[in-house]
Amino acid sequence: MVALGVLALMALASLLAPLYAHDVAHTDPFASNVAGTIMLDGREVDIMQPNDNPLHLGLSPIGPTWRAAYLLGADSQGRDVAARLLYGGRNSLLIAAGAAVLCLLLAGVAGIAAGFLGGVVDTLLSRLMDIMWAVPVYLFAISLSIVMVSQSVRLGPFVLHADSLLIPVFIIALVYVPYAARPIRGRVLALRQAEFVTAARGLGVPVWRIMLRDILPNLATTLVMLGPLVMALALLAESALSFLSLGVQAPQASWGTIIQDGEGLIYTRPMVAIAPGLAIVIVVLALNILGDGLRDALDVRDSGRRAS
Amino acid sequence: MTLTPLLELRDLRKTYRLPRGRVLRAVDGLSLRVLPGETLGLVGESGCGKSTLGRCMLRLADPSSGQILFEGRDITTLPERRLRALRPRMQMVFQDSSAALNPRRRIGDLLAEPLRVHPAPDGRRRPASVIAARLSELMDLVGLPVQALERYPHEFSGGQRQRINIARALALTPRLVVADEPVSALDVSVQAQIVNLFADLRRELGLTYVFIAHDLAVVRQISSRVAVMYLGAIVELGETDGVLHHPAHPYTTALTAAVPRAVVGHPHAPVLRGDAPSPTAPRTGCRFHARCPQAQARCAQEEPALHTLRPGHAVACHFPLPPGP
Amino acid sequence: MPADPPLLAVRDLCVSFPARGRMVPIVEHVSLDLHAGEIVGLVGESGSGKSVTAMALMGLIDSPGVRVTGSALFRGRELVGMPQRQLRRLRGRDIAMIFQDPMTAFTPVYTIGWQIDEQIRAHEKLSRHAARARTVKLLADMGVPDPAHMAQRYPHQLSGGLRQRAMIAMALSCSPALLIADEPTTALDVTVQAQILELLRRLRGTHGASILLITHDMGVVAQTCARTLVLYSGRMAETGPTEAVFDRPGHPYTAALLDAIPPLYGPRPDRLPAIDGIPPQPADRPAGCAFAPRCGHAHETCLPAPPPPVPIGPGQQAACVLPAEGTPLPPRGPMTECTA
Amino acid sequence: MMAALLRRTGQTVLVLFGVSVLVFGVFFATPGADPTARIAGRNAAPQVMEKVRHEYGFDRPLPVQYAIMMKKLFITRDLASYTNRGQAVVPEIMRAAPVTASLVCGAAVLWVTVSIFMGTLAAAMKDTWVDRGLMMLGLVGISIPVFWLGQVANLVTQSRYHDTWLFSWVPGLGYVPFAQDPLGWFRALVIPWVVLAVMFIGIYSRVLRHDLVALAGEDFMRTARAKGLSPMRVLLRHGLRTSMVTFVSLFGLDFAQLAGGGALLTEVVFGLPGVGRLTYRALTMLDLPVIMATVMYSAIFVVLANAVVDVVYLFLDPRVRDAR
Repeated sequence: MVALGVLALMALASLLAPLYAHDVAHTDPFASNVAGTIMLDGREVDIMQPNDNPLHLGLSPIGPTWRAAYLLGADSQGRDVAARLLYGGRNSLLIAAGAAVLCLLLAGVAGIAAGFLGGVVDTLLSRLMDIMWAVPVYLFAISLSIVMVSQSVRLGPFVLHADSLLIPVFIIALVYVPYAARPIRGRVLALRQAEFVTAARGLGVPVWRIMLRDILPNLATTLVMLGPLVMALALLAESALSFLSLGVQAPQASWGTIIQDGEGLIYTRPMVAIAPGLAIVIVVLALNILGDGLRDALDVRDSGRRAS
Repeated sequence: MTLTPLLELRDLRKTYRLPRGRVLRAVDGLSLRVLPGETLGLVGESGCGKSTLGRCMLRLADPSSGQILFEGRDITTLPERRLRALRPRMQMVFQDSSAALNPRRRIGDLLAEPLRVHPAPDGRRRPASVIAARLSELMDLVGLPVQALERYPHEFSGGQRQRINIARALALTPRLVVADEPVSALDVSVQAQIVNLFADLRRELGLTYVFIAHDLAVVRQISSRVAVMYLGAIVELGETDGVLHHPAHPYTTALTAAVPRAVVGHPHAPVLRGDAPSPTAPRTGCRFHARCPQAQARCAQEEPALHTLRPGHAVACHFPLPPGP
Repeated sequence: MPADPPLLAVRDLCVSFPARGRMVPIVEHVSLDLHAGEIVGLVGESGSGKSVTAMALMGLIDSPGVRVTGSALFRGRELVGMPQRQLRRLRGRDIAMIFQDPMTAFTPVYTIGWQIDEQIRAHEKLSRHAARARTVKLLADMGVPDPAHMAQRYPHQLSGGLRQRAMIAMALSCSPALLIADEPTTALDVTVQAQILELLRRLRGTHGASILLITHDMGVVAQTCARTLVLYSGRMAETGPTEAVFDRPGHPYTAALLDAIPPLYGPRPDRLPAIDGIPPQPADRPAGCAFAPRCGHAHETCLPAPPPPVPIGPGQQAACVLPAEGTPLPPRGPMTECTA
Repeated sequence: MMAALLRRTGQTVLVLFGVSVLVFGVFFATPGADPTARIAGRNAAPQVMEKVRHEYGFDRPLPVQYAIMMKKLFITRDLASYTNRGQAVVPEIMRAAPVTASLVCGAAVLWVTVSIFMGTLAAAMKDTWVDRGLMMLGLVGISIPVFWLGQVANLVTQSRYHDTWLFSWVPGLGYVPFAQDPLGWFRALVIPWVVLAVMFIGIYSRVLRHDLVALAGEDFMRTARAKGLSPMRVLLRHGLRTSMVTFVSLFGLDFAQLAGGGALLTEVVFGLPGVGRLTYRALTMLDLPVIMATVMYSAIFVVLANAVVDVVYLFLDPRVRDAR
């Protein structure tokens, strides 16, 4: 329950990103602001400040101000980290959720086809999953990304531009298909053998109706359970890809890209990298707790039957 | 008097391919006729293939070879779509009353399903009012309150769930009902209720049963004829008390002797040693010879066919036992 | 009837589990005596609390919040409330247990022999070699063919009958005084069940073990047990010498249960005398006799409180108001048999 | 047994073939993109483009291109990087492999021991605060992005608290070969090991605890208790040993994925010149031959590891031995 609340809060905060940027902080999170200044305690302060090494060589962005503007400080281009965090959260959450939905959709189709049709279809799909599974998830995602990010991809009438947010959604969904398809297939297989399905066949119920009325409702729990877990994985994958500059492309931001921005500042202005990281941890943790809770809640009926 | 059998099996086989090239012969060349109005009891120990046979009878499992004739018509290779038109006349009741009911659907929904998917005898879809009336009729038939229609399967006890399963099987007024161990998961006091229900329904609706069970006493209570199965084939077949009280096959003898009866006195010494061999093991000769106390040299080489011993009593044994006094 | 104190004397054993904020009694006031060399049957339908009784005696119930009261004296030592450490020394050495499904009752990843050795070595200082020698001997005693080889096999490689023999061998490996057999033949085929029951009957002579046999099958009781205790919905319905219980049942439940079994011989009744309704759930047991709602003899004296067990014959007791009210059930008499 | 082994080998070969086709397809047969430009690198001269096109057979049908690529990878092993002035790729991977192996093996030892301890302890103390605390800790571990954790670890050990007694022993980022200085090797890797292991400790301890708790309801666990064994022995010898079957299969897959380059992020953050960082460097330069080679390499590793897991399975679970 708490997990759900945290998620809702994070999503809401991200949705309100423009509001914060324009009306509260009055900063533009996408424009470089190296020469800018802000008012702090009535004094005008440079956003890029000389380093505090003895020779005052080089410049560092200001750290957290704990005020509306530059709450979490600025990044190396003088942009407001807090505002970027919210905008980045939008992308991160959107990509993760989109990828999770797409992944479950693909995995659902593959799992149901393999489990219900069986035979050659099952063998083919299962082998394909084995093959996809053989490439480490992140490497697979990287390979796909590098191909798609370096050039626009044309798929029939559709053109995916290299900076489209759909690319990470598509890639992440694809690489986690085997992860989700396996349990779905197992469940379908078990359901197909279930006596109530045999009973329905014995009653002369058409296959499509069995599918719709007997298999899908029982499969729903599996899908619901997988949802948050896949989204958690997707969020982690998105941040990793973006960290490697293969996910969300500039000028768009995501939590992963902000961590990457913060990499160079990690010893001087750690907040730039720590804040988005913490955001990821909180959301993923909430998703995992949610997934766990769902599993426990949906398992109750099964465990209750064991009493003898 | 020759009646057209309601169901006839001719040399039916069902084999499963297992890894490592092993073959499981669940049903191994079995022929059988079920006459209209009779109750045929099918007994045997676990793994003898009686459940597989029951599913093959209704084409819920596809036989590997042989023929299935329902009402004189070959349905062995009938496509599922055409088979659906026959389903209303042949139904099954399963052993596990909870597994046979979709846990996510209400009883009313489950019972209405066959009425919804099959058209009424006049070829039209049944209106909701007709279905509702039929549902309360069915509940009455199996002795459950109409309010139960609103509830989910897990809210009922095993015996009640089995009544629901029976009601669903009867929704379309079938001629043949194959009941696969319908009472073996139930306690004695509830088991008796369900056995009685089966008997009452047969009388009221003129049903034909194939009653599969491992409990000889239950089978005797309900059946007019009994078939004893061992390793995928019938070893003895005949009128119930004839087979159970004057068995001709050594296996039937051993089976009846092994039943622990609720009578205090001299416990019987077990007749058979060891367990039944695996149905995947290759075999020659009589399928029972390895455990048979009366086995002779011929039994190891030559497989005995099911032959008529006396009217209404057939046995698959080279050296059938003489009938009792 | 042996005069010396019983091997196991259970008095007023109650087991309750917490559910939805209150304690639900699963087993209520069960008492039984088991003498050395005796086989006593504990019968009841599923949910009657027979397995819970056995588990409570072994101290094997570890669900949180469970409450066990009453007394169970084993060789004069109180089992109820005994610290786990002492119970552990008793388990397997003095009281052993065998279970319903021999398939799942063995750990799948060890050989049968390893598992029997383990029990021996848990209780006695014995070399690996000596333990295995005893294991092989025990397996041979239980009628396992080629025991030395069988000891090296894994549970799934054995047939159901052999597994149950191995299970019994394991239970007997430290020569326990008491063997609790929880539905030992339910998962087996009848022909194999007959072999295992024969084996259990023989154990008294060969290994001197007393057996508490838990089953739902009246037939198994009739063939194996000298005395019987019938449980209904967690309470004792009737207890006594098996023959007396079967021939002159004092409790309507016992009588109805026996009548409900379809006969294999003799005339075939048109309809079976079934018991209407189902046993009550432990949480909503009636205040009075638990069987009253299904009983043909129920009247107002049955309703206020559960009737206490009253003696109705030598060693026989029934928890029913009928005998005290002077209207005992008529005897069923020895069943008429039509012999084959 | 022999037939089963042969079938398994056949399957492995088939999957390997499939993987190579998949990887080839991703890199060189994606619709709407010219593979020549990808290999030659950004802004390559027209002569270079022409040379590449000829060398890789991009003017010939796809199956030929595939055959050429495989030959370059496995037979002649002369696949070369164009962006990096003709550096041969395969030997480079071979040089990087020991670094990755050091990192992954150490982390594996750590995560296996810690997660077995945590999982067993939590299962033994089921439903207590210890259990809940450990499992929540595990969940947190699963939820932390490894590269971020690495950065934070660097921040703490390299900068903020480097001068305190606690972390003064931590060397600067980088790798020290074991043969050169075992102690230095150890010191350089300790922090990466921990960082890499955190997520797996979370996963494995939770899986193990879940398995053990589920097993506690099994009949054979009850038998073991009825035999008079101590709770410790029941949990370890009967419960844990049976759980190991799932544990090992999980471990095989994860270990293979990491050793095959899945530890890329950790290597990047800690500046360890392993296979993963090789990939990363290639990635920043869009050096496709290197990336493809590393992906192939890792896939082979995973497939072979899967085969090994299957064999180990045979030893762990006698039921599997007979079922095939």
